[in-house]
Amino acid sequence: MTLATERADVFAQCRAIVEDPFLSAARQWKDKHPSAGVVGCYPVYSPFELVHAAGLLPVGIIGGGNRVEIAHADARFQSFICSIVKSTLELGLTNCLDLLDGMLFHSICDPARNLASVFVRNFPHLRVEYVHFPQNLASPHATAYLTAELRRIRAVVQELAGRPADDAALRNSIALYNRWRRNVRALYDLRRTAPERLSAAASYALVQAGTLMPVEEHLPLLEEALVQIPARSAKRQDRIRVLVEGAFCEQPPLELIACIEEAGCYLLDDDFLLGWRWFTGDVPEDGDPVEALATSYIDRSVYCGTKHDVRESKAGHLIQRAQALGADAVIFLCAKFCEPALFDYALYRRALEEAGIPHLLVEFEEKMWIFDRVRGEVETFVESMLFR
Amino acid sequence: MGLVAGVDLGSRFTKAVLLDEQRDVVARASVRTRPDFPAVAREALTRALSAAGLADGAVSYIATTGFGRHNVPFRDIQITDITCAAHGAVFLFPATRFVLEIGFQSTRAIRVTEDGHVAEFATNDKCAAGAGGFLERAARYLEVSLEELGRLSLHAGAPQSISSICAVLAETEIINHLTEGVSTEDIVGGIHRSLAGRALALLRRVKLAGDVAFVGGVAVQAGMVQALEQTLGAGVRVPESPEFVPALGAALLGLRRRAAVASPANA
Amino acid sequence: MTDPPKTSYQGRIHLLQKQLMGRYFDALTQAAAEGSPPAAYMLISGNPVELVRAFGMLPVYPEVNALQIAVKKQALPYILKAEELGYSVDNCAYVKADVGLFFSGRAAPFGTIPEPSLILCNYVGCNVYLNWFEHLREYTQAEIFTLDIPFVRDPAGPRPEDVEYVIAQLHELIAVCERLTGRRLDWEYLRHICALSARTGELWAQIKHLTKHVPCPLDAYFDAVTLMGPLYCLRGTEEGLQFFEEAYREVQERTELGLGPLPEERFRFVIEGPPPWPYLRAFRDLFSRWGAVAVASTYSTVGGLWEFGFAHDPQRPLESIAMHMLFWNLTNRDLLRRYAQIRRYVEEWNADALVIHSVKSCRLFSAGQGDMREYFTRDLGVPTLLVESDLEDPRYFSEAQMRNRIDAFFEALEHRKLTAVEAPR
Amino acid sequence: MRYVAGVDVGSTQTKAVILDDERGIVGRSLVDTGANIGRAAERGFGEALREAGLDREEIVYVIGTGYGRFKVTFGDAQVTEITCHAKGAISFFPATRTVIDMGGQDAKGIKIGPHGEVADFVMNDKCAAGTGRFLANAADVLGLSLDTIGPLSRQGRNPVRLSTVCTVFVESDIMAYLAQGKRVEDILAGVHSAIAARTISLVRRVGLEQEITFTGGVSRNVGMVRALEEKLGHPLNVCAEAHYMGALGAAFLALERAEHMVAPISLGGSNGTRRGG
Repeated sequence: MTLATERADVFAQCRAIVEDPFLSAARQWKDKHPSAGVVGCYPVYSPFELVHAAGLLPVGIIGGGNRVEIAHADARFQSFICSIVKSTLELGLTNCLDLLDGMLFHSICDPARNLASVFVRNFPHLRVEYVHFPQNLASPHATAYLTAELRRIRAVVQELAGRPADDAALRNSIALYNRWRRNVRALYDLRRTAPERLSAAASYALVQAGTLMPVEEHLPLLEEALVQIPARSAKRQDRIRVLVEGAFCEQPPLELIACIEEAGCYLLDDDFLLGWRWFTGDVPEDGDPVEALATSYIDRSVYCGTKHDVRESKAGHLIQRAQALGADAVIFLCAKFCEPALFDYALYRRALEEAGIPHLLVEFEEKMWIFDRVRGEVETFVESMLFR
Repeated sequence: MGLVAGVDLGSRFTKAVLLDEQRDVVARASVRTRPDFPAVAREALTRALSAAGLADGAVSYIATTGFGRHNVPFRDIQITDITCAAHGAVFLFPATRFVLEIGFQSTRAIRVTEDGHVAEFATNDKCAAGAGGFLERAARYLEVSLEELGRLSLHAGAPQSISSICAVLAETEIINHLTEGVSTEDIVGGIHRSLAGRALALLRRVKLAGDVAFVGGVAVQAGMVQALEQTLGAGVRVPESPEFVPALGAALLGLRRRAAVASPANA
Repeated sequence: MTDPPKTSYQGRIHLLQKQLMGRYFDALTQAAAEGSPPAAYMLISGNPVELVRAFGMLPVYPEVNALQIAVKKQALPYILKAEELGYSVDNCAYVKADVGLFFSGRAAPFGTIPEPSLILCNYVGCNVYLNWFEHLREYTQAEIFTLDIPFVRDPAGPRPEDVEYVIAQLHELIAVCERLTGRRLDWEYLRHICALSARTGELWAQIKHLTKHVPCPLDAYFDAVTLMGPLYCLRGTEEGLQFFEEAYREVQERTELGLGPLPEERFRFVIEGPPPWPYLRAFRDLFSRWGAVAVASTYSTVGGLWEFGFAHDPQRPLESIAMHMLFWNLTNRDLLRRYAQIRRYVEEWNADALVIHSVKSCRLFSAGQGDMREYFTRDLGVPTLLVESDLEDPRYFSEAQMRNRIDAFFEALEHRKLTAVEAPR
Repeated sequence: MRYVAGVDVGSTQTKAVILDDERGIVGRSLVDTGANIGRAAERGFGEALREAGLDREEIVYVIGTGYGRFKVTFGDAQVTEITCHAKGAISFFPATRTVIDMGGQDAKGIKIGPHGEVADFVMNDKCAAGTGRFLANAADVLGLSLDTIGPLSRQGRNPVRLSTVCTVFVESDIMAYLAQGKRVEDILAGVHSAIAARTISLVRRVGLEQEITFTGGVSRNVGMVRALEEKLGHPLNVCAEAHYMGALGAAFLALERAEHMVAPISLGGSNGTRRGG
């Protein structure tokens, strides 16, 4: 599958990559680089710059979505555990992750951390690492701790790759991903200023493709899309302008995102695939690159439910974002059984009520095929605002 | 200007309501829903028209609602059933600000403005499912008709509370109450009380304050109305035929849309 | 099957525990009324209660308050109150009961919970802790201190940078407490408290080893929970130590007399997972009917793993407090360390089976218990039963289904015991 | 000649079976359990006695099983349906090593040990309760009778994807597919495929060692037999008496218990297997 980048339809190429649950883009890369390895990155944020610097391919693993039927994993995890944990294990148990040499997990919630242990026991050949990101960001010692932890991960990926990931290589990787993130931010600016020209579903496919293939190959596609989008002409419809929050780990199916848009919403901003757009600004490309990643994590990264930053009021942060966007409402798109997202909702709801910002909670599962109920609720919500 | 029709394609029954310009109900009809939605909608309409002794041409605007609303090509507009239930209820009870709709599939609490708009709504959680379907299956276990079920709990001595949050496990609980010889009245009393408890939780989520208009198919069950009155501690107003309220709401909104389309200036 | 044998523990420690915890909750109620001594909210899994006690602050455990409400069968109204505010049916019911209690004036049946002067979130394993205390901080606007305890990533134990990070945070915590209480830390008094904790922990460990005895003198789950209240709320106090001296004497006595909680001990099992507090008695009877007693439980080690050799060191108070949180507890270790711990219980405490009580609210325990069952039945051949309910929310306990599974399990175990009688284990 | 009985009080139906001491079925009955469980047990037992032309005293041992087993007050012992289904399965198919039992309430996987005992068992996850009910709800929503959906599902060409296993939500999913104009046969094929996948994943926990016997009321549904066989990749033992498996197992156990009580009587064949299915 050659990736033509001239006027070819960039979105169709990305959509094909995203809809294939067997990671064929990464498999092709591995065939071309037999000595190199592939490392799976489970949500939310993974230090994929370190993986890239060692010449390994970082790949975003977010389970099987609604393309994988679970026949083994639900014997290992209870019914009240979210779907992404089970479908990720299912991919492993049906050896669809055979291309992986390593897998990175970290503290989002207890099920995700326990999944790491189940991976260690069931896939002994796979190098599994659990990264403990600091949860006391107010402590001056957090930077020293996180720098040490990232050095540990660097040692692991060097061992896995059988080659060093020296500071020069790391600065190059940081520079590449800085550029990639700048482009993604530009994409989201277009979503905000001209939502009728770039649907959230198309934007999603574009970004996710970048997590499933080498960043060097995805950058030209992204940059081509940024040229094509403004040139599009489309009629702006009478829809409400919405901020979507709560889907930072288990991802909604593309069809569900499209369904919410068709129900009468422009999704100006969201937290889909948040871990791959974690830093709000460039990671410094000079000085000690590992420490640059650590300080960027602590001081220059997005606000997210799984990063407990008590220096800032959690709900206050959401209100500012919604007001800055000029959003008419906030839609909480939370995965069923997703503990951290549902906990956040309890706080956010209270603050949004005080700030008088309309909001709607919609629960989804990655394995959904039927969206009637969600569509009905979003339509009602839109009607309640348009015909006020 | 002809009549406006509101057609509610529910999961069990398809209801049609015909409204004239003075917003009076000219005729009503209810037909068992079948997978062929356009045909069912057409049948409900023709049956209502014939009940009023009118021909097809009498209807000039059709608004559909309910879960089959998208499947009726000859509609003018489709509106969600929550919005329709709200408008229908406020039309019948202008002073009421809270609407509780219990249909076959779901339970919904709606806070409305004085002109019937939806201010806020809450629907039952997937796991805490409990609505008409649950009552129908309970009736099957208890070997009583749905109509009888509606009245049985009126004579419940000590309603046997259903503790399980999950409707599937609640059914197992009903069967266990049977094995322990609990009377059918007390079991049904327990079921109505547990549904009322869930309704209260939803109504509180939309800041319940004042009377509640109770609509939807389950509102025909007297036992359910009584359980709600005891649980909510607030007035429960039930319209004469509650299962038609969403269709009525659709017709009312259809009337307003037809007027807007006819003279956009004073929409 | 006849009715379950009456199994009330005839010893004195249940009564002693009631009085002791009664005095503790009175102290909470008094602090709520008078606003002093300052209250520090904390969590159970491995915490710096020694440091809090050294500043004369009152330790308050939202987890203990939540489970006490559930034991008194009054949790549901508080849970519904929290759900009305926006908490989901899928959120941990401990948090919902505590938040519901907070918004109902903090008056619980056993006492009134004081407002916090300090919300001390010792993040040891459980991610819900972080959400819980973040929410309490938004509701009370009290000062919060998140004590971040890096998860154990290397089976050998915490890394030097992890220990350094925790000790650095303990020094920051001391500065916060000094500011809040207006008094300097008395290191001598802290060492004294650590000595009391060490002795208390040692007695608790010895009691744990006594349950290796046949018959088992004390149910290591249903009776052990009685000892856990004093172990957490009164560790580091004279009262707490005296209670454990009395408890050890009594269990030692029962061991020598060959007494156990059941008229006849027919099955010994290890149990994994928190108990269903609203149905503790009903759940216990489902096992007593089969003459089955719990000889070891993972739940009783959430607050610390004393029976495997941990003790506070009065000469190195901060280091030992740090190690208690970093390593010597159940929740900061990963799932495979828990498999190893359970395996050790099955072998050294001579158990016939493993019972997994899978609880919806607590996913730290429950996520992956299907894999645990696979490991014990398939790889080790240990008969394993998995049953589901919840630790706080009464709406998840379906007794008929639970009874059906427990009966079937022990029916098969009894059959296996009969056929294996010729080939002793 | 002495006789024993097994009475299986299920959630919806009660089955009773009377055996002679050569394991021959001399009387059986099937009654709706209905609202009064205790009466249903007595009625079922009474009808089986009438068919066998025996009176109560001639039955030396009675075992009650099923959800209502504690209401079989006239029985000598109660045994869970798991043990009974296992005993019933190996009595008909001695090479059974795994039993898949699908009743109205629960789905069960049972591993049979070397001596024919229950070595391990699993029951369905809370969310997937009531596989029998899942099918009954699906049939109800489609306005079909329960015994037609099996054959119909076999005519499905491309089964719909059903992500939910919750019996409550299968209804709304089926209606949504109807609204999308999907064929009833494809929807039913999807329903059967979803249950088969879910049940195999459950039974996998106790292993899927050959031979696998499929028991319980749902095993009479040919669509379910085929869906399971397709996913397993090999045939299942299905017994014509599958619906009575619980009661038969209880009766076989009663026979064993009766032997312990009285001097051993000479039995016909060692275990008088019967080629069923």
